[in-house]
Amino acid sequence: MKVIKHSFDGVIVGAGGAGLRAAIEAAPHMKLAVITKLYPTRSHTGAAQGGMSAALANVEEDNWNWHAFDTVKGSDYLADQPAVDILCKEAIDAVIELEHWGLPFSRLDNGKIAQRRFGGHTVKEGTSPAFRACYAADRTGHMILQTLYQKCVSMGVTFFDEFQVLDIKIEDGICQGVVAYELATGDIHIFETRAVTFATGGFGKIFKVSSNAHSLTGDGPGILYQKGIPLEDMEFYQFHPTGIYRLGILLSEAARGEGGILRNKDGERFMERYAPSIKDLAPRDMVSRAIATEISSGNGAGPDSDYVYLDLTHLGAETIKKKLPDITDFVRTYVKIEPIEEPIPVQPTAHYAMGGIPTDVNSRVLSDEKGTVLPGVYAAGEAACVSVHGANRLGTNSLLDIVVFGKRAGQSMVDYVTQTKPNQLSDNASNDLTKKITNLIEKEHTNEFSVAKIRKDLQDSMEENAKIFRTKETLEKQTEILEELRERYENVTIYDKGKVHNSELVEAIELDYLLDMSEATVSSALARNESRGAHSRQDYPHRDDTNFMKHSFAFKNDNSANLKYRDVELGKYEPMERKY
Amino acid sequence: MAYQKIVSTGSVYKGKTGMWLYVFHRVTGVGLFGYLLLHIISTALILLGPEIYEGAEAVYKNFYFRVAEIGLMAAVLGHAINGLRIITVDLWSKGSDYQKQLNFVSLFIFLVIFIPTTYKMTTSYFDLCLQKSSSGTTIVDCLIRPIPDWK
Amino acid sequence: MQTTRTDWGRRQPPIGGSSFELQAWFFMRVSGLVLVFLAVWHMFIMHVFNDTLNLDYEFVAARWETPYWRAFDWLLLALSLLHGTNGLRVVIHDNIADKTIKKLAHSALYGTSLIFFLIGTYAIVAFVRQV
Amino acid sequence: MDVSIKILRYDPESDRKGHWENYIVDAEPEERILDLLHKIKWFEDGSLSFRKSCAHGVCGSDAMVINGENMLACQVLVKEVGNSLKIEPIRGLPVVKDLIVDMEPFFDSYKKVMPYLINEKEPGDRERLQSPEDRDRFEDTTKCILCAACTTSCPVFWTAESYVGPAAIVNAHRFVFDSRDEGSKQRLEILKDVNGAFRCRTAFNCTSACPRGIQVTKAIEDIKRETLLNN
Ligand SMILES: Cc1cc2nc3c(=O)[nH]c(=O)nc-3n(C[C@H](O)[C@H](O)[C@H](O)COP(=O)(O)OP(=O)(O)OC[C@H]3O[C@@H](n4cnc5c(N)ncnc54)[C@H](O)[C@@H]3O)c2cc1C
Ligand code: HEM
Ligand code: SF4
Ligand code: F3S
Ligand code: FES
Repeated sequence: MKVIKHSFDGVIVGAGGAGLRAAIEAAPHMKLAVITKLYPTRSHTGAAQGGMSAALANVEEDNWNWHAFDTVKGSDYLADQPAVDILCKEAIDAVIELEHWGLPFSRLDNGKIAQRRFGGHTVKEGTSPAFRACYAADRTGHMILQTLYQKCVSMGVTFFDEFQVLDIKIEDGICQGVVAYELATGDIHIFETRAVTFATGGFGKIFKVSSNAHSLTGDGPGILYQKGIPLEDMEFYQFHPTGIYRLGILLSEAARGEGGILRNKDGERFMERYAPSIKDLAPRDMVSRAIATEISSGNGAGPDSDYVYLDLTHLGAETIKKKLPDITDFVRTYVKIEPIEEPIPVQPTAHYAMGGIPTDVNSRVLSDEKGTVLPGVYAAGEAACVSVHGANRLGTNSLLDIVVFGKRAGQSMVDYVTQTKPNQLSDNASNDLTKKITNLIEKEHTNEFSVAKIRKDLQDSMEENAKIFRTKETLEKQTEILEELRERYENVTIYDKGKVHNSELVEAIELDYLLDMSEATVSSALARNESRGAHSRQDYPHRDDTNFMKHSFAFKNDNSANLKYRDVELGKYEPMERKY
Repeated sequence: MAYQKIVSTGSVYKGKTGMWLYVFHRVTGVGLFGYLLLHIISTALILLGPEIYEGAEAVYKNFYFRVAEIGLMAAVLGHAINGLRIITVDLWSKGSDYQKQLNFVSLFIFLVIFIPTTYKMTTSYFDLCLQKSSSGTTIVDCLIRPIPDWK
Repeated sequence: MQTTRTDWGRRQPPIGGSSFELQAWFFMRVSGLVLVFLAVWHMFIMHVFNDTLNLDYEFVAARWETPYWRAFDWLLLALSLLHGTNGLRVVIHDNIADKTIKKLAHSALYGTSLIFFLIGTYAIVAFVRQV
Repeated sequence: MDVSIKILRYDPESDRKGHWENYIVDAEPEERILDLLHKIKWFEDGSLSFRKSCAHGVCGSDAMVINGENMLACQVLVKEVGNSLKIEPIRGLPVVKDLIVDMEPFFDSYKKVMPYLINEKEPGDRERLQSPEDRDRFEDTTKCILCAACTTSCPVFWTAESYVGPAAIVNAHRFVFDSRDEGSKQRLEILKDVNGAFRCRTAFNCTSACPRGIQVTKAIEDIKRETLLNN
């Protein structure tokens, strides 16, 4: 296997919104490389639809404190409030900055950036739904991704496209570089560097029905987890209420923000029962649970009574065409119904990881629950956990998260690189990875231990046992299944032995990360004996602030995880019951 | 290491009308240019006097060449009308919105002009042939031989 | 593949490029429009209003009595040659990748067109009725 | 139902040129072509290579020729194309392996048209204003996901890779008609080149191929006219 060595001051892994934003910040100040396993514009940020919140007050009175209040309340009080303050305060400049770089936001008649309503966002701390989400039709994420990439092109940022990072080198607790695999040739590349930012996105592929891309396999968190870095708040995984039935393709909350209504098989607007004041615009965890409850109590539609309807028929063709063109096209393409005339079958879909690599507010990675900083390693975006989303993320706050904390990751890299000297990384830094790959290539293929079979069993079982509602029994059952899958994984084999675009090989390695993510998720969920935000234990249906106002930190340990905890950083908002 | 890359050689691309019109326009354009060169030569022969000029023209006086002339007419008309369509798409800002309609209209105009023209060119060939040949010449003679006994 | 900035940077605005391609493109439309009258009219005169079977020395000679028809035919010659040559220039550019062969093909095309233009022009200008 | 799929495959490590391979897959009419490719890759022949990510037509990874036309494999359902399929890599870009082509020439063309907002004026600390009408002017071309379906469906591009291609022009259009941008002159200058917008022969294949429904030819025509009027 050919090994090629590169030397950079800083490396960013991932070219989604978070990675690109960090690159824009860091590139002018150092020799920087952005490594990405997909072409940058293929990143899943491009799939985000609805919007990005900031208290611009373009439509009505608004201020960032209300935004912070909503975020904290939406998080079920698990978010760290100082971090939330940063998020909501810097949101305004972040949006303006994107506009200055060319992002084509939709506009109001007076020429200002248009804003729409979104789940969980209110004015005056809960009085009524707020117009806070800045948007570009229903392809806000696409525009953010394009704009950031365009900015990088104009700056001449160096990209390594279709290179997959598969290892990090940390010596004496200090980052030394990363090792990547070039998909087009099978060559190994060692990147000698002092500062590395992980912005690898989420890991929704641990579930069967998911809005996430095939590429979202938790590589960044997985790489660090295997080096002994903990993962924070892994039990909190968000299920979006409106995925297209069976496919999981997302129909943005913007559909409800524009007035869409959820109905059960009888046509009843059931959210009136669950959240009387903001109804369909309640936060995602509540709406998803409401749908799951409707379905389990026999109110679901369809032959298997396993979906509900998203009704847009009363919005009118004009609104739909102007404001929700893409998602209605998805419905036409994949369900073959006309959303202007018929309600759409939807079910909750795995969507967003609140948990991930623990970082401080400057995006520096923490190596333990006490807050020890791991020098030279940063994380941002969905891969990271700051935590601003706590137990449940509000819609639109993730696009905000990636730009606000992506920028901070870039700044932290600059600070670190200017204070340290270039390092040396030995040529055998790639040995671990080379061994892993040789191992996979040399093992003879048997169908029984194919990547796809193990992954399918993983996704099916996670869907069954660790989705919206969990109990001690289902989680223990899943722990056993995971042990068995881990054993099977030890023997995993691949059929393709080639060097050029051997995606089977890559999928085999990604499966390792998927198993890691699942193990951390299930272990953390099993230990949290309460229901909070997206984590909902039927055997512990209430929030328990006395015992669980704390973040979990999962450390890798064979087939499960060791758990430690850190107290939530509180602020002005006192925990109270979440009612909408 | 750089591996060899190849150029995909698959089946024919199933383009829509636009692609085939592009092919048509190119083929007729190149064909017309070729014909133009021939035509310049044969016309220039007129400098050499009536015998040579008419001798050269005589080669054309048969039914096969009439068919070719109808083909030439089709090429000129087709290229011209399609050219007008392209110009419309290029210079009228709404042109590309009505691409399908324009294709249809072009075809229609082409047929409206081409069908009567073909009719005229065919009947006039036989009329002239019979008229200018000695009596007893039949249509079949006109069809299979250079015009018999041209007067 | 690794990509770094090459020549697309914002600091090297490529101002002052040649407008030849634009002009050629526009010329194709304008000459096309004029050719609709010249070429199609010519075709109709020769093939519909008259019949090429009747085409003889006398016919041409009679037509070229008037300078008007000489001008008409010369314009047709010039425009269709130019239009066709430019069309073929593009066809060659599209279909021949090799730079040298492309150059050769282009030169051959321009040479041919020029010779035929001269022949045609000479015929139209120098023609005098012999009988 | 059984679907028979013929795939044009190429393995640079063992092939000198491509070869066709047949597969029979059991599929539902509602499944995506991408799902069928996955079935082959995951359960039959792990060496089949193709790009994919989002699986719902927004990332632009999986443009390929399906039954003679460019499409995104994740955007077409079995019932739309029938149970006999022929799948090939997109044309005009060098094939690296199976359905994967070298995208570098494509992205180089994209980068040539300066696809970023150019405005040297100090924007102040609030957003620049733009009327909804001005915003609508370039709405269509903002949808581009750089999937290359258009460029690789263009007959001019097949014979001449030097042509920048419709995708690059679409992305120039995105900025040329943005009222906030001041770089149109430079972009039009670039597109005036022999390999620029005037190489388009209005074949409209690009427009039918675009999975985002962008009126690609219209955008190219807008650029041609804009260049003409500004010259
Ligand atoms: C369908 C959908 C709709 C959404 N809508 C909204 C919304 O309206 N509002 C909102 O705020 N949020 C929304 N979200 C959430 C939000 O879009 C994502 O959380 C966010 O975009 C994640 O960005 P990121 O930069 O962290 O990661 P991504 O954009 O996923 O990028 C990950 C990058 O990492 C690279 N990468 C991964 N692994 C490796 C590796 N091993 N080596 C090299 N590179 C690697 C990938 O190539 C990619 O470039 C939505 C999410 C989905 C799925
Ligand atoms: C009768 C009226 C004519 C009209 C309206 C016309 C119009 C056009 C137009 C608009 C084009 C440009 C096509 C494009 O850019 O896609 C074109 C191309 C061309 N024309 Fe004509 N033309 C006419 C006559 C002729 C004649 C008489 C010839 C032969 C000498 C000719 C030869 C060509 C050639 C070779 C091309 C290039 C084709 C290509 O690039 O694919 N045209 N014509
Ligand atoms: S214009 Fe359409 S077909 Fe072309 S690259 Fe963009 S999205 Fe793909
Ligand atoms: S297919 Fe090609 S020729 Fe023009 S209209 Fe589209 S770019
Ligand atoms: S996989 Fe993303 S467009 Fe098809």
